[in-house]
Amino acid sequence: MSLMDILTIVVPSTLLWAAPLIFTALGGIFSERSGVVNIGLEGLMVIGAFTSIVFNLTFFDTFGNATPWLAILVAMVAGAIFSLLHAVASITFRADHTVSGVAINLLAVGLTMFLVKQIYGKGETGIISKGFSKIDVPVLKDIPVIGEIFFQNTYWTSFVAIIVAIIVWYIVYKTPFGLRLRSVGEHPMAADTMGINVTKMRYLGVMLSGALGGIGGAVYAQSITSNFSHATISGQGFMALAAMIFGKWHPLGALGAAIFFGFAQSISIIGSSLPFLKEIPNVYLLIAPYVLTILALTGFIGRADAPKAVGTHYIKGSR
Amino acid sequence: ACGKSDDNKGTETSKGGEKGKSFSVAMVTDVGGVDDKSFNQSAWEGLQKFGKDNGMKEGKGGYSYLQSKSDADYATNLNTLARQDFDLVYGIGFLMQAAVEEIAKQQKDHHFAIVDAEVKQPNVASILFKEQEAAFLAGVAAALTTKTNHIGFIGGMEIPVIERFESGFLAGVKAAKPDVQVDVQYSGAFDKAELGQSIASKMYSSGADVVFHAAGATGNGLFKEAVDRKAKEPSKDFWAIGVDRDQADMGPDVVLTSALKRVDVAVQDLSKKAMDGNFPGGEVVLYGLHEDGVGLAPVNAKAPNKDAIDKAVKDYIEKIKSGDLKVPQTRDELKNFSAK
Amino acid sequence: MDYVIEMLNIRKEFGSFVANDNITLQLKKGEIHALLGENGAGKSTLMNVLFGLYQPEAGEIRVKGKPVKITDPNVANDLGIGMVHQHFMLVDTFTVTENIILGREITSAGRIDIKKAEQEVRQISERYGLSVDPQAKISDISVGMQQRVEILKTLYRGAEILIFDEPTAVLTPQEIKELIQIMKTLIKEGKSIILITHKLKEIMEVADRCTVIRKGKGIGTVNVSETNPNELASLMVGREVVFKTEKKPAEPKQDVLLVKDLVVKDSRGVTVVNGLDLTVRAGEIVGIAGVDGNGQSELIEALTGLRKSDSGSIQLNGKELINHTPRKITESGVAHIPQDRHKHGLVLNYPIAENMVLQTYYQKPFSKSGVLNFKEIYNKARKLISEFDVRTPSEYTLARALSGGNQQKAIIGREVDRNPDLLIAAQPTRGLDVGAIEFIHKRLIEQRDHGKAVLLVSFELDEIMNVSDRIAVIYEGKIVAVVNPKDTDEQELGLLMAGSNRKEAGANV
Amino acid sequence: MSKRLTGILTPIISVLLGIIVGTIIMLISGYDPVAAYTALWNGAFGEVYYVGEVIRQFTPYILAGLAVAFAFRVGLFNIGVEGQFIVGWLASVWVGVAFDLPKVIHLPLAILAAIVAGALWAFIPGFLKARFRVHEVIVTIMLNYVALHVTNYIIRNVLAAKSGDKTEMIHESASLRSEWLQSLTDYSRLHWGIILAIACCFIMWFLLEKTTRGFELRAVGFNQHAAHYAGMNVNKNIILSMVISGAFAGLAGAMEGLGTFGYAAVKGGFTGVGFDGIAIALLGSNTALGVFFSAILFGALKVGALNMPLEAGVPNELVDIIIALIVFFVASSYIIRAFLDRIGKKGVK
Ligand SMILES: Nc1ncnc2c1ncn2[C@@H]1O[C@H](COP(=O)(O)OP(=O)(O)OP(=O)(O)O)[C@@H](O)[C@H]1O
Ligand SMILES: Nc1ncnc2c1ncn2[C@@H]1O[C@H](COP(=O)(O)OP(=O)(O)OP(=O)(O)O)[C@@H](O)[C@H]1O
Ligand SMILES: [Mg+2]
Ligand SMILES: [Mg+2]
Repeated sequence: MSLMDILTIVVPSTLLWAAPLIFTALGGIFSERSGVVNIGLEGLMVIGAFTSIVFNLTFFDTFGNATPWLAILVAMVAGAIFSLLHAVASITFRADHTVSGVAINLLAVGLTMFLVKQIYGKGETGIISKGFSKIDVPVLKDIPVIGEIFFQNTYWTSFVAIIVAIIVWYIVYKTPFGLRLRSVGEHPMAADTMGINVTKMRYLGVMLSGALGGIGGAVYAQSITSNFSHATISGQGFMALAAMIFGKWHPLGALGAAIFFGFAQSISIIGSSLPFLKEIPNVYLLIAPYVLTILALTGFIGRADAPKAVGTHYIKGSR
Repeated sequence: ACGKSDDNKGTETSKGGEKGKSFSVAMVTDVGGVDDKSFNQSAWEGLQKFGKDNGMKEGKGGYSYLQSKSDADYATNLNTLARQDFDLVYGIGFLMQAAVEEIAKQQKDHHFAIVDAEVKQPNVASILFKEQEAAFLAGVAAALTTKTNHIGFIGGMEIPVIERFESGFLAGVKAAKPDVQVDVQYSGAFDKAELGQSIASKMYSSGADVVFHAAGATGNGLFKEAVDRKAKEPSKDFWAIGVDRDQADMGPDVVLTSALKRVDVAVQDLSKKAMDGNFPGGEVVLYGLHEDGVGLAPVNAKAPNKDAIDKAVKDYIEKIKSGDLKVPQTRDELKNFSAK
Repeated sequence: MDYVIEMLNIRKEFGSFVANDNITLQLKKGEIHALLGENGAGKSTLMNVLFGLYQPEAGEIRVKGKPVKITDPNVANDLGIGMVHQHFMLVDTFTVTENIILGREITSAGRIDIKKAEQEVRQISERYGLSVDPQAKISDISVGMQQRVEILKTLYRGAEILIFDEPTAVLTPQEIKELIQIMKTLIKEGKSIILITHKLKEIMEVADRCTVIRKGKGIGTVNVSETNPNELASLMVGREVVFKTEKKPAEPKQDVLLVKDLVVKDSRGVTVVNGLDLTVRAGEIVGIAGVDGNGQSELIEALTGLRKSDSGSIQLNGKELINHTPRKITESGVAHIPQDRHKHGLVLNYPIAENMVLQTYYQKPFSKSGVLNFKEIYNKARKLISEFDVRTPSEYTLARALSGGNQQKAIIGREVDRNPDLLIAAQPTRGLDVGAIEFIHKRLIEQRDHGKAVLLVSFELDEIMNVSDRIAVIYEGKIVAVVNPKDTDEQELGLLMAGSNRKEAGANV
Repeated sequence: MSKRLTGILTPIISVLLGIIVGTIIMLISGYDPVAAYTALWNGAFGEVYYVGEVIRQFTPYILAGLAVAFAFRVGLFNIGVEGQFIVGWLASVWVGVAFDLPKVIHLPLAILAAIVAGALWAFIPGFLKARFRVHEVIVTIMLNYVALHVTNYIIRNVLAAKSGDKTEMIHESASLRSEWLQSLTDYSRLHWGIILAIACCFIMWFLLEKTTRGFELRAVGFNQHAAHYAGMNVNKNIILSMVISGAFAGLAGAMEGLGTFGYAAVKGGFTGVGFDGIAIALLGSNTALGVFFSAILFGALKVGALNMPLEAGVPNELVDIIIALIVFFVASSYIIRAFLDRIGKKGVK
């Protein structure tokens, strides 16, 4: 296989993998930047995947080809609403953020599977008839070399994810909202003395993580599995969490990390067809993405500093 | 609470109908649950059909199932069903082998059956399938469909069952068109659709135009990829072959056919035997083409060579049924296989 | 009489604890009004009530005669009240400008207009003589600078009334001078100031009036011009206070600590201790005077093993200790009262008792073959608590729950009790009230009199002058002069600390 | 109301609240809650067999919970218990299959192998954290996947009989099973591991609360700077805590390898025991005793749930929902405590 062949296979598949991780990791950034640890990302993706598939199955006849996009919006809303549980518990009820996140994960799986059984009378949904499908990006696809590698056989959602990452970066680093959000995650008492409503900012942070986690799940379900069952989301939320940390809580960092994960994963798949990797036992390719990530962290990333007040409760008047 | 003491089970439960109590049968699914679109679902459909045909009720004393939520639950579930006095309890899937063996040893007076694995106990019937025969036919169909002479095979995990699929499939391709190249790749999981999708993408990109999967839900990714590609380039061929049940619903334009594994047939058949007092305890019951236990789903009407395929498949079915052709079930056997 | 602020009969409870009991404070326009009281008297609490961080249980607040409800800091801001907090309220990872505009951002088209904001910050800082670099990150600037940022925050919000909660506790003498100048400028510009400080000298210097509170109760308000430090101190403590700690002349013996040519880098890799020589002898207190940031912290960290040294030699009683582990160094006879008691000195979530054995838990009798002996630990704790007058409900109380002064006493008790040959005390009285300071100084001198070597690092020139037997002036990572406190004055020290050499400073060795 | 009483009441109230909300969900969706809970109870305690199974189930839960809790106490979040559990499982089975030794040697050796395997697997994130400041959360997540694939590979290619998917049964001499225990519980898979698990609760408590090592570990967990200042070796303690945590997790794997299953099989996905360990540890507020009780609760709910579809026709996902709700309410115990305090005060007046 020529390098070009390899790239035209690896790049689109990298982007396909990365898209749900990017959305979800960006959600994680909103939450953790506001000071609320969110290991419930997995659960939020489950909610998003479930909602989008159910919506898609139910309303395809009504909305036609717009359905997957509408389903994303619905999943976004559902994710945001569901994340309210995490917000109420960890902000208002002063629950340990991690415990509450674990509960979110447990609850999401239990609830959605329960509902699937209620709605469909069986353990998984049917297959959606219209998900996100492969496209060639108009105009760009004709750029020599680059067009073929990056803009053919790819998915709109991947590009949306990249654009959203840039928007999130802009929001977090360039707008008053972002400044306030970060201040609340770094030093809530300082923010409070500046008249910023710490509780409100944190609720917003968590709900944005719910919204983006929901989108992540919806993108995953509608561009990859096409249905919803207990196995639809199996660890992607944790990978998104890892991408967020790997990316040092920075939107563009998370974008890079998610793409790196996708790349490592794709390489492990293409590997068996590459002459120099062919003889290697399959297991090495299977573990490659994970080992590469660890090596990358050890080698050039090193220490990642979380927002200082992440995981703490802000109780007015305490010292 | 649950109200039955444990010492008296010996005499009561051995043979169904004898004491005026009607025959009852139940199964334990593995973690996939009854709706895994694969053998759990198929087994449950078989059991439901058997129950309805014989006027049984769903639930205790009729037909029922328990779903396992982890490997550790198999034994508990099997035991629970035996304790509820079901006359025959199925363990569905090779994962349950050890659990069935263990519980069968404890509950010597109950009948058990295991699908996809062998348990050597006098009160256990082992149901095995000749997956290689179905896969062989799928291989024939694939070989006769490919224009690029390039085919893909996606396996779930490298376990004996999937090896039978692989060996049979490769043999079928070889028999129908010896010079076709087949890429074989295992995803390492039965529930990772994204892996299936990426592997399928790679296979199609590198020139394959027919891909067969034996990878459970991982295979969903194959269909997704094929449907996407077909939608984008309707003029080109992106065929996918399903497994276990007829997966035509996964993509009417791309599903060429499916290698059927009729767990439902096997379950009905064995339940019937047990009800009639002919429980084949301690035996391995093999279901192949001959027993209607495996087969090939109807070939897609849009397939260019449909007639030729149908004909070839029919011929091979005859040969296999008659014993003229023995389909290899391991990679070693495949090495020595020749279709003559 | 027109008061800009009147806090009348304020009562604030924390659970069953009454932090403010019927306190009244009235601030006139254009005055600097000092608020004085021991640690834990309730000063910060009262100011937090005024700033809207706490809601009082009873009492009334009037701003320019009008009764108001200050429900949160926004309301305070709108009423023109700004506060410079005792513990800075700055986001370390933000720039100066970002900290200042936080909550009142200047935007254009939804985006923070950082250029314009920086310009505005520059303007205000020039107007009030508070020069800062608007683009610097908070974590990169000195404490004095950080305080200016705090002041700018209030001015940016148009505060008319400024509350300073112990602003000088963390400043160097130069910075204090500058701050006092700033406060005077602010008054000239028509602002009114409430100033909390433990330093009577400062009150005497800048304040017009002073309200004294003791144990949550208001004692009264006096005109500063009609009082003196002694009266203020006894009002505050409720008894006579001795200021100048009495001590005999030192009788120094052999060298205990001998530092030669020490080179240490800070966390950013800049060499901050640069060929430093220092000797401390048994039976003397050597004070290190210097402006913050001249390598004091790194010197101490190197001496105690908390930081790697690049080269040089650190000898204790003739034994080389450079780059040994903290454990080795403590076991060799070094005790250390750390500068940051919350970060280094205490495990806040451990009971006081367990903090008392933080370095000795593995030794007999506190443990035997790896198993702790809690009876001995509690015995030791009780003994130290009573010996060092640590005010705590019990030895089981978490260290977190103690006031700063009592936390410091606990640390000093622990360190002194280990009977070290060398006691290193870094800013041991930072933020403490005069009573506590007196207590700690006595203990340091007591150690010296027992023949120990004491190394004292402080930004308080008063403290250095009062307590030390010799003063070593540190400047840019070197000891530039060693002087006898009797032969020098603050004036000269100040110049030395600013880098001029002894001759220019006009004295002789 | 006394602190201790509140402390006991809070989890009980949380469990009750979880059950109440579960009931409401059932009523809304048209199930019979009484039948469901009866089935749950019967499935967990209705027969002595099920009691045995519940104990069997919570044995590894205790250890997985301790593993998470131990790391937590030193300020580390070990999401990698799952992976350490899997390698411990495999190691114990490997020794159990490969050697033929007298039981007094074989069984301890197999257990030790699991402990060492889990400990080594956890050493990696500990070391990387101590040496390179790499966030342990990512490393442990990644190592979970590595453990899954590597153990599958070893089982398939090294241990399994001719391209099988499962090792042979361990030799009797390495088994934790006991005819006697099984006969006591009507042939459940109850095994001696429960004794080890309880012993480990004690070990964790003793180690953390009573020893100098525990003093250091806790100090590092609360305040690394102070620990460093006090002469403790922070990095060594970080590594050590991960290693001990991994040892507990590996031992949990031995419970499955030498007790429940007696073999190791190729796994299609994670077992979930390690992840349940997180919830169990947190529910037990990271103390040994707390972990013990929350593991019992989890074990009973999980085993009991299996019976719900058959006996009451209720999907057993409902139990997952209830467990999640209980975790939620325990997490939010601040609000419950505040409520109890209010009642307490009113009661006094
Ligand atoms: N949030 C709180 N909860 C409980 N007690 C508090 C709280 N804040 C302050 N206190 C207590 O109220 C008393 C007054 O504290 P405050 O901080 O006002 O003292 P202060 O006069 O400013 O002392 P210092 O000179 O040390 O700053 C102290 O005993 C303190 O322990
Ligand atoms: N139980 C103990 N009794 C007496 N001294 C001890 C004990 N444990 C440790 N020490 C002393 O503490 C110092 C360091 O001990 P050790 O070698 O155990 O620690 P280390 O490897 O540096 O790290 P750590 O302090 O974390 O164990 C040595 O000087 C040793 O004498
Ligand atoms: Mg104060
Ligand atoms: Mg103070």
